[in-house]
Amino acid sequence: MSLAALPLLDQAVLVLAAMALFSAFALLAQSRLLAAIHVFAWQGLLVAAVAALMGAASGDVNLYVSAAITLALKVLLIPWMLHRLLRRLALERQADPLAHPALTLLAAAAIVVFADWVAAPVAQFEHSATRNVIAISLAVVLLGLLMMVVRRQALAQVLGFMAMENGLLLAAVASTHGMPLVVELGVAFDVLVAMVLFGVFFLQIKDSIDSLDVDRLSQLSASIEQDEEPEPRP
Amino acid sequence: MMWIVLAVFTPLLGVPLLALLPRARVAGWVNLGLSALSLAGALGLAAQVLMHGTLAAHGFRVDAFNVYLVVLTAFVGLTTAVFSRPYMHYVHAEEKRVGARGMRLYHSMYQGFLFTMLLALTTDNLGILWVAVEGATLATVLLVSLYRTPAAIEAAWKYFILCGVGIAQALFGTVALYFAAQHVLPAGANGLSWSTLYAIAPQLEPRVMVVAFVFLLVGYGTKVGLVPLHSWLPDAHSEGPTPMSAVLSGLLLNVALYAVVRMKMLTDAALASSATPGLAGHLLMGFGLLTFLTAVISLHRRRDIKRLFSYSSIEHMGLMSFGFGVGGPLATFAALLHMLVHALTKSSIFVTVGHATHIARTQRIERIRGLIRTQPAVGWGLLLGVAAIAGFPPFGIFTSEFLLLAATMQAWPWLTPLLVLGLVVACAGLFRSAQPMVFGAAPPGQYPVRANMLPVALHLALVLLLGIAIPAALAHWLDQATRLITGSGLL
Amino acid sequence: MSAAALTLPLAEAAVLAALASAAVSPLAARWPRALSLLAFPLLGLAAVCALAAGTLALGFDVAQGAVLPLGLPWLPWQLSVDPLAGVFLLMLGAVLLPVSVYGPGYAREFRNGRDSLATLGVSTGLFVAGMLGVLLAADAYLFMVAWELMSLASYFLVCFQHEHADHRRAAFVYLLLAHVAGLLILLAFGVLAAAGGGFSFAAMRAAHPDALWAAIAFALALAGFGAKAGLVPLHVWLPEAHPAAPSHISALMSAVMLKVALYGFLRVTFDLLGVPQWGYGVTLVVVGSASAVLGVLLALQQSDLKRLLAYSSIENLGIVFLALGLAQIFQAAGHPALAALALLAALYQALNHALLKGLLFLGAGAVLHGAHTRSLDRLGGLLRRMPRTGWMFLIGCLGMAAVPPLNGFVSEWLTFQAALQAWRLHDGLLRILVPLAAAALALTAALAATVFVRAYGIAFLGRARSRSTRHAHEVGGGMLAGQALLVAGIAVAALLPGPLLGLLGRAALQLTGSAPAGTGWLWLTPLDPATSSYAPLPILAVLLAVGALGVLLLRPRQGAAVRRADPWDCGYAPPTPRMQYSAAGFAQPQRRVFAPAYALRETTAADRHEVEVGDRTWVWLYRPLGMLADRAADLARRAQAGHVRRYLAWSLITLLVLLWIVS
Amino acid sequence: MDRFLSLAAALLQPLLLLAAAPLLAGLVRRIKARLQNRRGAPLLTPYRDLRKLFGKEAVVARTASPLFRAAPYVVFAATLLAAAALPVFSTVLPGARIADAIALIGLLGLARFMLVLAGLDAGTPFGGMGAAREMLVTSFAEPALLLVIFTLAMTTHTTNLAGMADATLGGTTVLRPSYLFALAALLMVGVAECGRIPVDNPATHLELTMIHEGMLLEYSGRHLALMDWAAQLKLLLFAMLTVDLFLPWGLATRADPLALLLALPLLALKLALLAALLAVSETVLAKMRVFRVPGYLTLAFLLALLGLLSHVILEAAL
Repeated sequence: MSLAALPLLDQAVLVLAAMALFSAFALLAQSRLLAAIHVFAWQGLLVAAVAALMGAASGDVNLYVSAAITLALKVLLIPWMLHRLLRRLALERQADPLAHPALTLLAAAAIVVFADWVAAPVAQFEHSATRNVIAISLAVVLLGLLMMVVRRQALAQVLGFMAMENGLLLAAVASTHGMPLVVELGVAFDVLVAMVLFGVFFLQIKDSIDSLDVDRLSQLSASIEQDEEPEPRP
Repeated sequence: MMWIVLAVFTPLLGVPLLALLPRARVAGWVNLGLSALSLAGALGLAAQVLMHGTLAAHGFRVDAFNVYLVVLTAFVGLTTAVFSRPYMHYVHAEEKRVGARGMRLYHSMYQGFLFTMLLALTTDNLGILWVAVEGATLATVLLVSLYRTPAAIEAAWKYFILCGVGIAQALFGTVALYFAAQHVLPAGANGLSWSTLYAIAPQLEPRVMVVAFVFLLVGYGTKVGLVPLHSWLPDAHSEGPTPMSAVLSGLLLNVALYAVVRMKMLTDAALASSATPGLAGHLLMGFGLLTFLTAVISLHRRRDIKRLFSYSSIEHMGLMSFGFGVGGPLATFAALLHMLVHALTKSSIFVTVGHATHIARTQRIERIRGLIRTQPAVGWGLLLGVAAIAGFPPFGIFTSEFLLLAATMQAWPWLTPLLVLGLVVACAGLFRSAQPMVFGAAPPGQYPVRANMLPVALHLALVLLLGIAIPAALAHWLDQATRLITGSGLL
Repeated sequence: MSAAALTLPLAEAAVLAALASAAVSPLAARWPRALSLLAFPLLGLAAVCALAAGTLALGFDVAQGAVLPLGLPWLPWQLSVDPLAGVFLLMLGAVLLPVSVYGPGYAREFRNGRDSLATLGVSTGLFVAGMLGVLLAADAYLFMVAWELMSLASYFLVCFQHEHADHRRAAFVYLLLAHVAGLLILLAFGVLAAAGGGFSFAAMRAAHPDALWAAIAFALALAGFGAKAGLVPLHVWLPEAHPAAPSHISALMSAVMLKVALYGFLRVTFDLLGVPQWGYGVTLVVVGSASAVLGVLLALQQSDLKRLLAYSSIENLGIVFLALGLAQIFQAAGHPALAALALLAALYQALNHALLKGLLFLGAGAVLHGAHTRSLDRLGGLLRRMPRTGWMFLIGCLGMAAVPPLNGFVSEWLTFQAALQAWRLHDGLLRILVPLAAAALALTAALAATVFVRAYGIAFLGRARSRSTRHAHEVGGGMLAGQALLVAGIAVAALLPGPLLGLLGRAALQLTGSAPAGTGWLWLTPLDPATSSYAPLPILAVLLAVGALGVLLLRPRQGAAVRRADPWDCGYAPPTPRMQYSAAGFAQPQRRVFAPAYALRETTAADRHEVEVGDRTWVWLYRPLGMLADRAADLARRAQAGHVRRYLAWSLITLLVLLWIVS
Repeated sequence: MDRFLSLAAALLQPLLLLAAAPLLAGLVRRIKARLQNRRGAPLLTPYRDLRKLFGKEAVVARTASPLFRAAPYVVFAATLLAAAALPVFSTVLPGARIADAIALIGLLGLARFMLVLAGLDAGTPFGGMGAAREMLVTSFAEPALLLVIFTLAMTTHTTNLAGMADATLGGTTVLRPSYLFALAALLMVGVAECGRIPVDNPATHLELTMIHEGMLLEYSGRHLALMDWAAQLKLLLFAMLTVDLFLPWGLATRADPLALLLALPLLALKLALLAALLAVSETVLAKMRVFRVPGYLTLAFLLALLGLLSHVILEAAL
């Protein structure tokens, strides 16, 4: 069916999903951590909005709940925590430029195409208009993973991880109108705990290697295990 | 039902309790007691299932497949607790590597880990399963970095990130599964209940199931330690406290594999009528073989004793995945048995390794020498453990490998040479490291430590028993599980 | 119930006795005498039971089976005993009994050492139990369990004195090759089971895999059992492991364990695999000849007494497999009688080797015990210091040199007789190959004589080459009694081949469907009197008669007219022990002639010339393999580079690739 | 009558050989002397030597063990027994059954084993030297000899010497290439085994060149006598072997007195011819250096192998 034939709500959903995808790109490209956090918050907001709109479209209470959870968690709580960490670690000005921006974005684009190709068979027997959102969400997940691969900042990696979570949420919302409540809660709880732990780790890493550059976390590489001693334990 | 509660939620009770308990010495005992309670519950549960068959209620499902894993988990949890009490006391009081807060964290998280494991095994809801497995990561990740050394922190970070990512992929798979289910199920039905899904599996949309399975495989496979997703495993094993390594190898990997197999069952059923019926099995086989071969090579020229044995865990996980992938009653039976014996053997080995590292005061293999002179019990424990893990009869691992080879010889004869080659390389790698540690003259200034070899003796005795004669009840369970997974049994 | 019905119970009793011996040994940790008072007597009991069971099984030609409530639910352990097993039970008992008599004396010197007696006892018991289990197993699973138990226990025995680095190395090599062998055998059974649809030997016997799979099974069995039996090129563990173990264990390993491997091979190839192929025979003949020649050539160059014996074991097993090859060829060509003859030759050779090598290893143990060295270049003149051991060792050497009237000659003679029937074959290739094999055998025999002349002459004759040897002392009664028992066994095998072959004939009958004729008690005429005949008793009688006559006639007229004088020194300084021919010097000519067979390293310093004779298979086969493994390990390690981002990349790539595959 | 005669003959055969052995040695020596334009010792000298030695007291090295004194008797007995296996004038005598060629070689092996041990026993350099060289010789010569036997056994389908001779006599005389090779090999081996030029020199007095004599260096008196006699017997034995295997004509195939009586002079003639042949070869050849001996023996082994192969390829196929 053509886009025009869709009800307004669905059109809005598609638009928001597209913006979510764009936010994923932005997150990937954004080198300044502070800005990246903001982008991440926006992405969360978009996902929450999608959930809410679909709830409105389908009248499924479940979706409102997940929208609320997302809003609370991804838009408010986690960005706030990241902010605090940023300040405590004095990283506000910290930038984490990509090694090969052009290449990365190219790869990202390729991944989007791939995601669409993979999701096509999955989507094609779903009859709701929002089926292609599945492809988008898959793309967001993969882009999050890509971000974790290309970013050297631990904090950026966490953002990538959270972005993947967003993608998952998007998928759940778009394809299945949300998971059962208990699962939603469980996932949210896990994400929250994970975030707390991340915070703990930032501090630990910071005072162990005095930076958050994950590439410097490589003394366990087996080649070292082969030849030299690890430094004596305190 | 009460048995389930006793088995699963006793540890949950332990989490806050031990977190608040100030006295480390007492905490050790409490930890032990709770594990014992949980084991009692598990045994009761087992008896119940043995008598009344599959038990599914209140979102739990305990059938032949997971009941023996529940017992195993509770058992290993207990024996490891027995070991960890003196061990952690030594670390805390003698070595001063962990403070009082650390000890509280340790004991509380130990129970938390057990809880997640048991929950993951007993739940019927795939979503909860996911939550539990993720919870297991969260519970253990802080324990890996318990010693706060840079290496430990690094290991924990890798563990955290990689497993987090993997588990996220698994969630996507779960969502896809749910998505597929929703198109078959009437509204309101719980599309994540495994029982429900299994009932309607043949109608699930193959194309969706394939994608879902890939995500689930990669996701849970990361936790199983399938190559090339295994990188976190040696680090986490080698840097965490030894009891953690024992339960990680003995339990976590098993539970992850359990999840994968459950998903495979659904996928197989869904793909039965499609163009590629054996796809899930083939993927699993491929992963298993790759894992196995990579791991056996990595067993050579190791310097860190715990890394050595973590690679051996990877190797055996590969074998099990291969076995489940081959499918068919014989291979599946072998893989199920292998899960059991490997868990027992490997945890006993890690217990011994813990003592060995205390004797030699290092994890560097070339500095551990002449254990059999310094402390014969530890030396023999290590030697026999290694012999068992290398697949020498009359230990049980030989039995499962024997069956696995036989099954492969029937189904994929041309793959057997690879397996055999791998087993030989593994044996060589293990013994070329283990033999010098056990035999030879002891270096000066190496003294025996207070070691509790009871868990080791117990585990090895069980493995020996399984190698000589499998008890009827267990055989029955395994056979039921085989029926469940492959549709046909052996007995 | 009749005596025959007792066969299997007796065999089981033997196993139980061995296990009991293992079970009581831990007492030795507190109470050292437990070993000599409990463990070894129990082993002796096991030996007696095995002897009885073997004799009954052969005598009454019984075939009994039983099922144990152990093993897998659908695959319980099955036992059975038949003439073939009987032969090897006989061998096991015949060697184990002397060992159990000899053992206490030998183990006594470990008592105040640091090596735990308990380990020794437990491992020995399990080792014996494993070997018995292999002989009794009637299904592949129990067979493998017993087999690997045997390997594992003997591994512990090899690294019993583990403070010597070379013992540890030997143990490692041994364990590794044992594992390889075990897995290959497992595969062989796997093939047979896949064809027969069951792991019980009965099922395998019933089934007939197609030619390709049968050939694969044969190759796997040959490699697996051959590795354990020390066939070239899988023999390298043997000369390392046998010297490392305590001597009475070396005797068991060399005399019995290798035979157990032989048993397994016979069981699989001749019994389970069924259809004989001349191709198998040719393979066996070639491998056997190669092992025999290489084994004896290397034995010739050893300066360590026990290593020398170990290499000679390789040679003997080579001869056995050569004879098996002949049997296979004749069977395939439709001459069951000749096949039976060749098979008998092989079995008799195995029996003789068991007795002789048992005796020689016990003797070597006595030498080690008395002179505290195994190196020929430090021994000498022991015959005068340890006369009893010396004379018994001489008997062993004569037997190994295969001269009449000893038993070694009988089996060699039988093998020749079988080979000389090659003219009955029609295939041209075989007609050439078999005589060639006979030629190789002839060469081997001659060189074997050289090996043992050298060993005996250097170690027991001449003059002591070191202080410890000069003060060597005769060993105690138990150790002598052990050797004496073996000498008795050898005498029987040497002088009454007829009756013995009559017994072994039952096994030949079972495997080839025909038993050779004419095995009377005096004249041995395996084919027909016109063709060939051999009678050891008259030969011995005449020898003794002539000898006695000579002594009688030449008795000096007045008193004992034997004057003692210094040896001839060509008028220069009187010869010193250092001027004697050294072990290396004695074998120097052969070293020159057969140089290609050795990996030689000669170093000539100002005053001394040193030669190291290595085994080429190490250089050609094993070192490269080891390096390969390490290379691969380094490669795998490089993949584990330690960067979390790379790991994440792996995860992403895997995901994408899989998705691509399935879509 | 017949039985008694044949039994007597059976016992007679080895004794006859024993008696004739020194004569053959003396004959060879004599002919050699003549070829070198010397008068040489009378034929019976070897007998006199033996008698003299038996009379003398025996001196034994201090370093020697009891084996040293036992060895001569074993060597002598074994050689005699080996000789007893040879049919001298008839193939149908009782005791022909023990005439097994392989057993014969085995008995020679026994004799050599003890001889070499005795050589090593005194612990002198020369004994060891002789022993080592002897073993080198035999480790090629014995297989070659066995191969010769195999060649004939494959042709005549028996390893019984009498049987072989019978088969050769019974069949029509054919010219077999394998026999030529075998004969050549046998002669070369015989020369080597009996320690004759060019392998060894029985008459040498320089210790460094000795093989057989080197081992006997410590012996004296009756022991030496036994050893020497055994050596002479061995020479005769190889001569007889050549005769019986390759030119048995004249050997009685029935046990009647006439045939037996006829056999004897024929045999003497053949032996004399062989002795002459040996003498000539020893005169024209020079003793080769020890480390060239393996080459010589390998040639013998090769010839024997060729004999066997040419039998398999050329003759058996017919």
